Amino acid sequence: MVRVLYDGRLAVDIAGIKMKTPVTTASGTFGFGLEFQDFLDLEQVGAATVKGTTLEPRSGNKGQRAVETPSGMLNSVGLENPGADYFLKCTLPDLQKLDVPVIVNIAGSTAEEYGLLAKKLDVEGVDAVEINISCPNVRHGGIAFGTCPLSAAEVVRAVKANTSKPVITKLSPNVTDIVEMALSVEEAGTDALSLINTLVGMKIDIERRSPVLGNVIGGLSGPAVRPIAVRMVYQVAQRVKVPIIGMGGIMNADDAIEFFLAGASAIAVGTANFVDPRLAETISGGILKYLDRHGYRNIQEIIGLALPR
Amino acid sequence: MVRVLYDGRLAVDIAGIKMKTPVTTASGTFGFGLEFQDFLDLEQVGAATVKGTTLEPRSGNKGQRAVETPSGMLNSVGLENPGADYFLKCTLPDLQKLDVPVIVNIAGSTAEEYGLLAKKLDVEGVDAVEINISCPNVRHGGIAFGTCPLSAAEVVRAVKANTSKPVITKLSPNVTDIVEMALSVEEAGTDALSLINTLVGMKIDIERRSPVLGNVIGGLSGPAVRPIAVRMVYQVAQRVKVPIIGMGGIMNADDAIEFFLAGASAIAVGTANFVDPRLAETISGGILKYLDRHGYRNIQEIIGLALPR
Amino acid sequence: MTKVIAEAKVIGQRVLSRDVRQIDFLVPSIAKHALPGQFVNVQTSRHTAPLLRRPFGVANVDRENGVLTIIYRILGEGTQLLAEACSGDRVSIIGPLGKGFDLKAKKPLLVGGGLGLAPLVYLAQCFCPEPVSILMGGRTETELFWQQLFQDLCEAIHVTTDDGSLGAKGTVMAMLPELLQKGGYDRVYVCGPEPMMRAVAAEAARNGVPCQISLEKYMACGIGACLSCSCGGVHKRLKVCTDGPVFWAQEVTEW
Amino acid sequence: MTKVIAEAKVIGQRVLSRDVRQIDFLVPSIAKHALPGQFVNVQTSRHTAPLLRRPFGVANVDRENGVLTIIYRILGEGTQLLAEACSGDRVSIIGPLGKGFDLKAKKPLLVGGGLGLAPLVYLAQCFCPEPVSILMGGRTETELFWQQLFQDLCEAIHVTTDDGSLGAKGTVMAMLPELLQKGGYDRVYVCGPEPMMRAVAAEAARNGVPCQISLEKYMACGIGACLSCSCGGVHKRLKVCTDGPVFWAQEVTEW
Ligand SMILES: Cc1cc2nc3c(=O)[nH]c(=O)nc-3n(C[C@H](O)[C@H](O)[C@H](O)COP(=O)(O)OP(=O)(O)OC[C@H]3O[C@@H](n4cnc5c(N)ncnc54)[C@H](O)[C@@H]3O)c2cc1C
Ligand SMILES: Cc1cc2nc3c(=O)[nH]c(=O)nc-3n(C[C@H](O)[C@H](O)[C@H](O)COP(=O)(O)OP(=O)(O)OC[C@H]3O[C@@H](n4cnc5c(N)ncnc54)[C@H](O)[C@@H]3O)c2cc1C
Ligand SMILES: Cc1cc2nc3c(=O)[nH]c(=O)nc-3n(C[C@H](O)[C@H](O)[C@H](O)COP(=O)(O)O)c2cc1C
Ligand SMILES: Cc1cc2nc3c(=O)[nH]c(=O)nc-3n(C[C@H](O)[C@H](O)[C@H](O)COP(=O)(O)O)c2cc1C
Ligand code: FES
Ligand code: FES
Repeated sequence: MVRVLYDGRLAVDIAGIKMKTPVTTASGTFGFGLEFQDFLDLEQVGAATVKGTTLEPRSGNKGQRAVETPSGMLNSVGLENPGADYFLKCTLPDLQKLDVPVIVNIAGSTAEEYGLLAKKLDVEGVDAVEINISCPNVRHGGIAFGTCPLSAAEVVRAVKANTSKPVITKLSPNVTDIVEMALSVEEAGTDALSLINTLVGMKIDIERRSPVLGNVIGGLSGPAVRPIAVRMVYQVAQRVKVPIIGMGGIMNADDAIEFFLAGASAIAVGTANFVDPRLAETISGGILKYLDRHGYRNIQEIIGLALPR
Repeated sequence: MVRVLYDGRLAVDIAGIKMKTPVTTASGTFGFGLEFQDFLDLEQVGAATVKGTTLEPRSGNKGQRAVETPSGMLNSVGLENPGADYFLKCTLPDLQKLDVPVIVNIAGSTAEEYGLLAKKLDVEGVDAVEINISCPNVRHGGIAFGTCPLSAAEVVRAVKANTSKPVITKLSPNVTDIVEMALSVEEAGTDALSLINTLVGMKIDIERRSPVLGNVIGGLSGPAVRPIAVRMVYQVAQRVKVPIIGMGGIMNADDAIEFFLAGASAIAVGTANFVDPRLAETISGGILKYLDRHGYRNIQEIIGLALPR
Repeated sequence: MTKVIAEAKVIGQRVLSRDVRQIDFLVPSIAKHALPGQFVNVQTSRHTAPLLRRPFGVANVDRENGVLTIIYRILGEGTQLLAEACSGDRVSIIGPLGKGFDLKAKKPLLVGGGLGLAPLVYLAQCFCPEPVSILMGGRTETELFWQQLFQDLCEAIHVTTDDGSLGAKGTVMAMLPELLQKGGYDRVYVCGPEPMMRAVAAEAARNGVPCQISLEKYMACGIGACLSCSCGGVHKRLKVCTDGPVFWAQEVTEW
Repeated sequence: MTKVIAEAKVIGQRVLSRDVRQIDFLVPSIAKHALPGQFVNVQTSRHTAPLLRRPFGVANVDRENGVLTIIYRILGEGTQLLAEACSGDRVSIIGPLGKGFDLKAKKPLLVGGGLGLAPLVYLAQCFCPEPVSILMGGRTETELFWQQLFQDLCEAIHVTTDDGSLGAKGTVMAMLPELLQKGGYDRVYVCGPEPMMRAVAAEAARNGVPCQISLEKYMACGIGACLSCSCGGVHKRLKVCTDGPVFWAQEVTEW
C-alpha cells in the first residue's frame, strides 16, 4: 500500500474541521469507519463520516435492501442503526483513538428530534454533525424535509441551536431547484453543505412482477448519478459562501477532481467504497499527481476553476 | 432480420393513436425516422416520434453537444431543427407514405408559440403532438415550463385549444414532485403523458478545466436514469387516468417490460437507438416472448401489474 | 483473520454443467486463511457496469499452492463475465469474508441444494478423514457433477430429485427425517434455497440436532459497512456478511 | 450505399506503436462497400458502460477477402477494450458511414497528422497506381510506422516533426507552401487536428488548389439521428456523420 505524504498540500479546513486531505467518506457507505481498517489507514482519510444515526435504535426496512442498476445501485437500508446512545458508548471511544475528524450524520422525523440528537452528540470526539434532511417529515405528512426549503431551514436552526460543533447540511437532489435549497439552509446558518444525497429510484423484478426492494423505492447512487451531482455542485458553488463537500459517483481521483473544479472544497467517497475499500485513502495520491502535473501548489488552487469567471 | 407477426397481441390505443405495438421512439433520438430505414422497417414501430420541432428553424447549441457518462450520455443539442414549415413540406410527405403513426414533438418559448405550432401541425399525416415542456420559459425568466405545474398547464391548454389531434405532454424529471406535475397537465386536458425527459447534468474536462459541453449543462439519458424513470412512471400511474408512454434507459425487452409493469401503456426507445438502431423494431419480439412465457394473452394484461393493488 | 484485497490470477476454469462453472484462482493471501463457509467478493468488471462485486462461497482451497476455488452458476452479467475469464487473467478479490461453519462435529450431516452445495465441498473436505454424509436435493439429474465432487469426500451420498430422475423422489425432506432418526448425526449443516433451509432447520430442531444454516442476502459491500444484508437476530440485528453467512439456526429470528 | 449492422470477426491485431493499434475485421457486408474517408461505428462493450459506439475511419479494405482495417489510438475505456479483443472475438460494427473523399484527382497531395493519417492509408491505396504524395506531421519520430504504411503507396513521403527529430522541423506548414507552389497538385486532402486542417485549407485556397477536409466531432449515433455532430454549412446546417466527415473546405462555415 502506498502511503501518501500530504505535506499540507491537500489540507483543507471545512468550517473549522481540519482535514489532512479533502477526501472524506459518505455516510452510510463507510459503516463506522472501523469496518475498513483491514484495507486502509483511517488516519489518512480527511474525515470519517459515519452512518446515519437516530435518537432511538432503528431496525431499518424489511426485504431486499439493495440492488445494482446500470453504473449504480439502489439502497433502502431505512436508516438501520443502533441509536445515538450506543454510538456514544460503544463506537465513539474506538474512533477517538484515531487521529481523524469524526462527522456524525444525523436523522430525525421532527426538527426537535434533530435538535435533541445534536445536543446529545455535542461531546468530545465528535467533530461535526451532518444533517441528513432526506428523511420524511412526520409533521408534514411524510414530505421529506429535504425537498422543502422552509422545513429544511427549520431543521438547520434546531441543530445549530443545540450544538457547538460545525454543522453540515446534506442536500437531497430530488428537488426542482437545488440552489434555492442551498440558499435557504445557508441563511439558516449551516456551516457547510454536502451534496448530493441519493436520487429516488426503483427497480422492478419482471419475473416476480413486483418491486425488487422491500421498501419499493430506494436511493440511487454510484457513477450513474455523477453528472447530476457535478451539475448541482457547480450551480450551488456559484451562489453560496459556505464550503461544499461534493459527492455522487466518485470512483477515482479524476472523478474527484471534477468536483473540485466544480467548486467543492472537499469530496466524499460513497458507493465506490464497496468496489474498492482502499479508495478513500488512495485517491489522495491521485489528486496530488494531478496537482503536480498541472503545476498547482495545493488543492485550494483548483477549487472552482471550472466555474464561470 | 426477424419480422414479428403482431396479430394484435401488442396493439395499443394511446388516446386514439392506434399502434400495432406499444414500442415507439423517443424524440430527438430517432431523427425523422427515415434515418433508420437501413436498419429497420418503420412500419413495425408503434409510432415514430420525430425530433423536437419549433416554429422557426434553430441552429442549436455551439461547441461539443454530447458526451458519454457512466451508462448514459449528456446531450445539449439545443433543439436544432429546420422549423415546422420545412418539416411539413419536406419530411412529412415521406413519412406519410408509411403505415406508421407520426407524433411530432414540439417546443416553444411562450404558451402562444406552442399554440401556433400546434395549429400549424394540425394537418393530415400528423397523428399526435407531444409537448416538450422542458424548454426555458422566456416570459418567466428562463425557468422551464416543465418545472412549474401552472405554466405547464398553460402550455397544455394552449395546445389543446389549437389542435384536433391527441396531445401528449412530456414531463421533465427535474422536479420535486412528478405527481403534482402530472396531475396539473392532466387537469389541463392532456390526452397522454410521456415520461421521462432527460435529467440536467454536466461533465467537466479535467485537463481543460472547463465544462465539456459547449452549453455547460446537458440532458442525461440512457440506462443510468432508468431507475428514476421507472419510479416516476410507477408513482404517476397510480394517480392519473390518461395513458403513459414510459421511457428512460430502455435497452432491451426486459427493460421495456419493467415500464409496462410500472404502469406504462407504451414505451419509447431513446439513447439505445444509437447503440442498436434495430432495437425499436426487434424489442417487440422480446415482449411477445415474455407474454408467451408467462401465459399472458396480450400486452394489456401486464400493464401496471407491479402497482400496489 | 484479516480481510485482504488481492489481484488473483485465474489458473483454470472448468465447465461442470451447462451453466455451472468452477474457477480456480491463484491467490495465496486469501487462500491461506479461508475457512469453510466463508466467502469472497469478486470484481467481475473494471468498468462501471457491472459495478458491484459479486459474492461467492469458497468451494475449495489448496493452501499449499495458494489456490482458491469457487463454483458458480451463470445467472447475469457478472457471472457471464466471470465465465469469459481466461487462464492468466487478473481478477480483484476481497476475502476471506464472513464467519464460516463450526467444525466441532463428530458425525456431521451436510444438506444442500443448488449452488448451496458449493461451500459444502470445502466443508466436507475439512472434515476428512471424519466420516461425512451428505444429502443433496436437486430438480433433475442434470447436476450429476455434484456427486463426483463429493464422491471422495463423503462416506454416504443421499440424493433426492423433484422428478425422481435420480435418487429418491421429492425434496430433501423426503429423506431427512429418517436419516436424522437413524443416522446418529451430531450436527446438521445446511446450505441451499431458503425454504429448504427452514424445513431442514425445523426438522433438525425436532430431532434435537444442532443445525447451522448459511444465509444468502443481496450484498453491496460484503464487509459490514452498508447494512444491505442485515437480518434479525435473537440478541441484536445481524449482518449476514460479517456475523454470518453461517449462523446457528436458532440465532436468526427474521431472515 | 446501404449502412449495415454486422457482427465482425476480429482476425488480427497489430501493435503499431506504444498506444496505436491496427485491427482487422472480417466483415464482408461492410468491407465490400466502404470507400476511403468513410467510417465505421464500433461497439466496444456488450454492457452499458462504455455505452455508445466509437467511430473510426476506415484505414483499409480488402474487398476480395471481406476484410476491413482500422487504426486507432488507445485513449480511454472504449479503445482499451478494443485493444483487448482477440482473434475470433465478435464485435458489432455499423458501416460504412458518411461520405468519403472525392477520388477524381490526377495529382493529389495528402496531408495528415496523428490518427488523421489512418483514413489516408486507404485513400492512397485507392489512388494507386496514380502517383500520390503525402505530407505527414508529427510530434516526434516515435510514430515511424506511418512511413512504413505509406511506403508502397506513395511516390513521395514528406515528413515534419515538431522537434525536428525526423524530417523537417516544425508543422506541416513548414513544407506545404513550397510543395503546393512547385508540385503541380490538383487536390489537397487533409485529415488531422483542427488547427492543421484550417492552416492547410487556407494555404490550398491561396494556391487555388481544391481541398477536402475530414472533420472529427463527438458522435452519439453516427447515422444522422441525434444532431450531436452538426456544424455550420454554406447553404444549411451539416451533419458531420452523414454529410461528411469529408467536406470541401469552403463548404463548412463553422466547425
Ligand atoms: C454469501 C453469498 C455466497 C454466495 N455463493 C455463491 C456460490 O458459491 N455460487 C454461486 O453461483 N452463487 C453464489 N451466490 C450468489 C451470487 O452472488 C449471485 O449469483 C451473483 O452475484 C449473480 O451475479 P450476476 O451478475 O451474474 O447476476 P445479476 O444479474 O446481478 O443477478 C442475478 C441474481 O443474483 C442475485 N445477486 C446479484 N448480485 C448479488 C449480490 N451482490 N449478492 C447477492 N445476490 C446477488 C440477484 O438478486 C439476482 O436474483 C452467493 C451469494 C452470497 C450473498
Ligand atoms: C468520424 C470519426 C473518425 C474517427 N477515426 C478515428 C481513427 O481512425 N482512429 C482513431 O484512433 N480515432 C478516430 N476517431 C476518434 C475516436 O472515435 C475516439 O478516439 C474514440 O471514440 C475514443 O474512445 P475511448 O472510449 O477510448 O475514449 P473516451 O474515454 O471515450 O474519450 C477519449 C477522447 O475521445 C473522444 N471521443 C470519445 N468518443 C467519441 C465519439 N463517439 N466521437 C468522437 N470523439 C469521441 C472524447 O471526446 C475524448 O476526448 C474518430 C472520430 C470520428 C468522429
Ligand atoms: C448503502 C447506502 C447507505 C446510505 N446511507 C446514508 C445515510 O445514512 N445518511 C446519508 O446522509 N446518506 C446516506 N447515503 C448516501 C451517501 O452518503 C451518498 O450521499 C450517496 O450515496 C452519493 O454518493 P455515491 O454515489 O458516491 O455513493 C447512503 C448511500 C448508500 C449507497
Ligand atoms: C440526443 C438527444 C436529443 C433529444 N431531443 C429531444 C427533443 O428534441 N425533445 C424531447 O422531448 N426529448 C428529447 N430527448 C429526450 C428523449 O426523447 C428521452 O426522453 C430521453 O432521452 C430518455 O430516454 P432514453 O434514456 O431512452 O434516451 C433527447 C434525447 C437525446 C439523447
Ligand atoms: S453487505 Fe454491506 S453490510 Fe453486509
Ligand atoms: S452523430 Fe448523430 S447526427 Fe451525427
